[in-house]
Amino acid sequence: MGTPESTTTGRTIRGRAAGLTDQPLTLLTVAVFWTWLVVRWTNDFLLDGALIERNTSFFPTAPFESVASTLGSLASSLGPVGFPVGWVAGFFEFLAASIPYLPQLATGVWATILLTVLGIALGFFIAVPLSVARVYGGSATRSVALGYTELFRGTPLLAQLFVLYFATPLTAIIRELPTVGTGFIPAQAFWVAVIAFMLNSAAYQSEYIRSALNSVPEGQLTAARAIGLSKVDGIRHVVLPQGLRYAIPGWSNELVYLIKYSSLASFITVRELFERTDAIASETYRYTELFVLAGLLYLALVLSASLLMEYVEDRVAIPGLGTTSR
Amino acid sequence: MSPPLLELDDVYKSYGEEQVLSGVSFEMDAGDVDVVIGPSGSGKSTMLRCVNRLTEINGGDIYLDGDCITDANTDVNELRKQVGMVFQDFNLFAHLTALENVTLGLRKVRGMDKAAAQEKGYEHLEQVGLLDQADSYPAELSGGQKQRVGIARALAMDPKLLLFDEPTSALDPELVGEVVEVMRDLAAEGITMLVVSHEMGFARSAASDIIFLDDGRIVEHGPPEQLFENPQAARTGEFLSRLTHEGE
Amino acid sequence: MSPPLLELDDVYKSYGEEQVLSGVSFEMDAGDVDVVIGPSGSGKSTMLRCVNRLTEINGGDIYLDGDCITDANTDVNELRKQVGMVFQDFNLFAHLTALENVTLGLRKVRGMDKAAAQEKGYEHLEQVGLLDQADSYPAELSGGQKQRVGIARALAMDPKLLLFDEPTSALDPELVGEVVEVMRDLAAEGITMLVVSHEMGFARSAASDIIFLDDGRIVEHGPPEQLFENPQAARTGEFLSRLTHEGE
Amino acid sequence: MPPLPLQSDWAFVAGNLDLLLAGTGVTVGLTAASILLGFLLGFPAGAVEVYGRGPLKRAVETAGVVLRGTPLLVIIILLFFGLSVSSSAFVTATIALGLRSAAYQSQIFRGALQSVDEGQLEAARAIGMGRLQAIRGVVVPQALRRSVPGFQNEFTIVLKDTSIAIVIGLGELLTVGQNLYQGGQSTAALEIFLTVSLIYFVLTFVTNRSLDYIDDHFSIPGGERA
Amino acid sequence: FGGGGGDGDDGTTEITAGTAPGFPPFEMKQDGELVGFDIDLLEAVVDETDYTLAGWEEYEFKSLIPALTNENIDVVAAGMSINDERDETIDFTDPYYSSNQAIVVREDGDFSPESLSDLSGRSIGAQKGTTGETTVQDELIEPGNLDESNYNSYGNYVLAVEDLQNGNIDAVVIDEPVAQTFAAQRPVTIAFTYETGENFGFGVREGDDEFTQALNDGLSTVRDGSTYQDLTNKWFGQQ
Ligand SMILES: Nc1ncnc2c1ncn2[C@@H]1O[C@H](COP(=O)(O)OP(=O)(O)OP(=O)(O)O)[C@@H](O)[C@H]1O
Ligand SMILES: Nc1ncnc2c1ncn2[C@@H]1O[C@H](COP(=O)(O)OP(=O)(O)OP(=O)(O)O)[C@@H](O)[C@H]1O
Ligand SMILES: [Mg+2]
Ligand SMILES: [Mg+2]
Repeated sequence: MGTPESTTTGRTIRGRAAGLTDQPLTLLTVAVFWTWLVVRWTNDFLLDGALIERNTSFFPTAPFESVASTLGSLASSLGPVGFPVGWVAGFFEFLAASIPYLPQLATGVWATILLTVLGIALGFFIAVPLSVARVYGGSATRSVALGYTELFRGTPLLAQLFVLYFATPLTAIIRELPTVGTGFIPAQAFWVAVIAFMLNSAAYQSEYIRSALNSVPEGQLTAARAIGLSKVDGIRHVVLPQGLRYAIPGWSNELVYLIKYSSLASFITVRELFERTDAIASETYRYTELFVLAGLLYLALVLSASLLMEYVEDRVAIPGLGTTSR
Repeated sequence: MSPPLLELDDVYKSYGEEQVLSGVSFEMDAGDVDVVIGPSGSGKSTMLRCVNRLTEINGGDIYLDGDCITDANTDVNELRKQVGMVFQDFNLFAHLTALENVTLGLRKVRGMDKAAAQEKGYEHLEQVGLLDQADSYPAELSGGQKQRVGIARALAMDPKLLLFDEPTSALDPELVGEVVEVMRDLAAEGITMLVVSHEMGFARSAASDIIFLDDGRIVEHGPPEQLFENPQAARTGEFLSRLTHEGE
Repeated sequence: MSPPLLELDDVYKSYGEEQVLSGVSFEMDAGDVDVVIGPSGSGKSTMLRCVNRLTEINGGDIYLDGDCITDANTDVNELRKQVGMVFQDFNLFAHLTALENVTLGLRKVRGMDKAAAQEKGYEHLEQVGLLDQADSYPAELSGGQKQRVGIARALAMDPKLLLFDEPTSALDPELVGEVVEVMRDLAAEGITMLVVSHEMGFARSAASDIIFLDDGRIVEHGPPEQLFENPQAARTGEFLSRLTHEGE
Repeated sequence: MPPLPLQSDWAFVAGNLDLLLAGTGVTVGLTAASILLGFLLGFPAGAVEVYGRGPLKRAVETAGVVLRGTPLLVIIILLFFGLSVSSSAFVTATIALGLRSAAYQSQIFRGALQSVDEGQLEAARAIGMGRLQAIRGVVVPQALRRSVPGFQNEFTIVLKDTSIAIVIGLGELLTVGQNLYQGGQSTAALEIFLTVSLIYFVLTFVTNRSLDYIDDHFSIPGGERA
Repeated sequence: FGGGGGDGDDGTTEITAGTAPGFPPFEMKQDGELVGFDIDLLEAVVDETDYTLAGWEEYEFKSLIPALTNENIDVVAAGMSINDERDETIDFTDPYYSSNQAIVVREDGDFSPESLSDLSGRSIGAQKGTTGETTVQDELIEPGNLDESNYNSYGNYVLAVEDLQNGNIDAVVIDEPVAQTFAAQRPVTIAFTYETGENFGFGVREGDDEFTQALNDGLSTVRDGSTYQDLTNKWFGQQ
């Protein structure tokens, strides 16, 4: 009987989950990040700048600048031992320089999140049938699914965006739809990007789900069939609920990838985080500060995603499942 | 006279080149408990899987309650409701609790509502002595408990016939007893069972007939006393002596 | 008089809160075959693992051939060359052939050259009757054959003592015979073995002593005749009757 | 389907195929160098995550989280313009792509190492092999075989990400393609994108099938496939 | 290369130039060769100085300034207009070309604006980091004549014109010579030009005064002779 194994693996899983959640610093960072975002969005989108004018930062730059200069002069007066103080001064300088750009970046973050979430969620609905077709389909459905996957994984996402945006009538169709491009419903380019991410991430997601389905022991479907469930019902009620749980780690990776690849949407003028950063940088030439800042925002998004997936994994965890996948 | 509950008539089955069953014929009446024994690879599991059509046969016919179940137009899902199966390695649905394992078929196959299915589920868990474990997940159960959930799951569909494929061989020696006891109770309740098993204690005390399968053929078939005390075929005696290890 | 080959002296072992071994003491002489029995979770595997230090003990001492092997400065790799282990689920190196499984230790641990290691490897495969399967990979072997490779792999290191952890319980009833026969041959050759097993046939015919472990304590320890025919402790009798199933 | 808004100009693409192939050469070189660097760093990092402990393990894990969480563009710009690790764009791009890939490869190998049954390591220790020796001789050979599918994914991603190197002045396939339609001689953007996609596709397909072939060749007879 | 250059064989100092192809007729790739007005002009100018041009490096337009300050290159010749923001980070030579912005619309469209104010409420495109973008920002968005969401910024003007043809935007703001090339090749037309008084200059590192002076001297020599006129005819002459 597997008692010793299951206790140890159970412990590893919990240990891993504790990895991020146990770090108060991470939790704090993520909490501050989201509080700022939500207040910012509420002010800019919903209250129409009622709290503070749009594009004006919540935080004054002056205190940071003065701290930076005070520390800077302190550092130089200390001579060689002032090195750490100088470093802190540099940090405050960085903060002061970054503050004016935060509001614009926050709107970019909104588009990035929306793109990622819609892309991965819609892609999921294509990925599940694709992976089921790969594992359980006949040879025809299998090769169609394989062809789809190879096509979308084998060609650059940039090229997919280009073809969808410039070489298909998609934009013409979408821009005629009611409400597109009005209020905070983004314009056609955004929706083309969502479609591209959906199609592309469906290919990657289907691979993760496929290998998870493969790791569900064959006996599970046999047992389902043996109590009279049809093949489709057996897959739906028995194989998928287990397989999707196994797929969570791989699926989390895909989410992280998509957060970062959403920056490619700037190529077709979508004003997401990267596009905003790039636009401000090409105006102000503060490339290093802005890209570091954008990097930090992406990192905060990635950390949030990891925390969220950890939480999901924990919520849907079932004793003994997903812990002994191989 | 009513027809036999189960009849295999000259059943042939091969996987590719390999002939696994070669003309297997036997009958069982309602209430019978037949135990199938035989060396590894002799086709025991395959024979069971043919009966609920988890695999298709290549020749011959199988009748359940007088109806031929091996035509192309038999509804296999309908058939499987009538023929329950208990697996060697349990195959409990790993993402469902013991109760949910038992009720899944009731709800999705029988279309019962949740309350009714649960009531029936509890009943069958009680029958196998597992009421306390209703909310445990498979990974939280011991082997013997898992197998008893497997039995409850099959029983819940009210099958005419229960198939058991080596239900105790994945269990620790000490846990075998639990499961054998439940099977013995079922036999006493008159449930028809076809059991692949090398548990000689159970075979001796509960079997109506023993079927000895070797290389896809029935070598000997008869009541336990006859097979154990006075085997007709030399191969049967040889196999039985090997099985009990004491002879070595 | 020479010291006992293996001596456990008041060994304690716990995993966190859980006390697994509570004051286990016994001795074995060279050439002895001791069989350990006991219910699941009683600490049998843990006891074996303490002997070759796959796990560390919390109290007491273990002596091999008079040397205390549980000091901090014992070279565990050196110790493990002298104490071979055969696992319940074989643990053959999946990427190596039967021969390579046997020679890996000879080459990497003993530092033998390839030709010499192979010669010795073939010798031990022959000893377990597997010369024909030398080039097969584990996945191509039956359970009984896998276990025999496992035994050859352990024998090849010329250990003073061989540990077996339920070497037959992952095997089909018919395959058990093969492995039991090899073990019986080893016993006849005078190899010292400490065996966790519930194969009563083997225990009766080959064991010098039976050790009955329950809840981390040795409840009874004596020659097989005594334990089987005339157990001193009530718990022993109860356990033995449960083990043979016939009683139920 | 309405007429394509772009003029068809396949002849222009054909005439510039040699340039595209030269760009492909840069792509292939950069991918190979980066994947190799990623492997050399990522494999030990994966092993440290599984078998290591203490500060080393924490350091490797943290570096991994940071590298995986930061967009490649940011890494590459910081390495070139910020830290100036090398004045060669090729070297810098290789380091950036290689470091990032190492962070991902470490996860692939971590998973593969963990998927090798614990009993394998235990059995190796039981015949007296040292811990390192057992990991190297028994666990690693099995884990490497199991990491092929993940490695294929990673290769595909690195291959396509090489195009980011243009921000530090290293032009590969995609840049060459963009230069073609931005060169004022033709506006055959769609044709160029389709051709570039086809080249990427062929590279991915050929490499992945070759890896499959190698995998088959080294697969353990009768063993289940990962 | 880089690092202000080493000494050449003949005792002169070597410099490396940087550009961002894809901006015809100023700089572009033809048959794999870097060509264009800026390329010829800078080479002519450097010939007049004591420096020698070791070679060209190609970057994205927006990486040019970081590459310059980071000493990967010593001079930028990329149709870069002189403006205050850039001047804070780098220095410029004297102007070598004045460019006005052209407002390009669809040839067959019914939209024919005559001044910047006609653009308000429409969607407008420009190439990221160019004077066209600055014009849109400063003249339309800042005064509140254009909502920011109606401005699309493209990595390259070819894509902007492509999107103009697709109907996703109504006008593109680009440098006049570039617009002329387009009007000749595509079904687009110049609606009007906007006088920015923009000047292109070569970018050099802040404080590299000796080098800047040398380039300025070279530039005036080239302008005084016939070379400058020849190059203008060669690259802008077709229209
Ligand atoms: N799906 C299959 N494909 C091909 N051959 C199969 C398949 N299933 C079983 N076989 C072969 O059919 C033969 C009979 O197998 P079966 O499982 O029925 O034997 P068994 O009597 O149940 O043996 P055991 O006691 O080992 O369970 C074996 O030789 C086996 O290899
Ligand atoms: N690595 C471990 N960590 C924590 N507890 C453990 C570990 N290994 C074993 N145990 C616990 O120690 C006790 C004894 O386990 P052990 O495996 O020695 O029993 P056993 O007698 O071999 O049982 P079985 O017959 O089931 O193999 C059990 O309660 C088990 O849960
Ligand atoms: Mg079977
Ligand atoms: Mg054990």
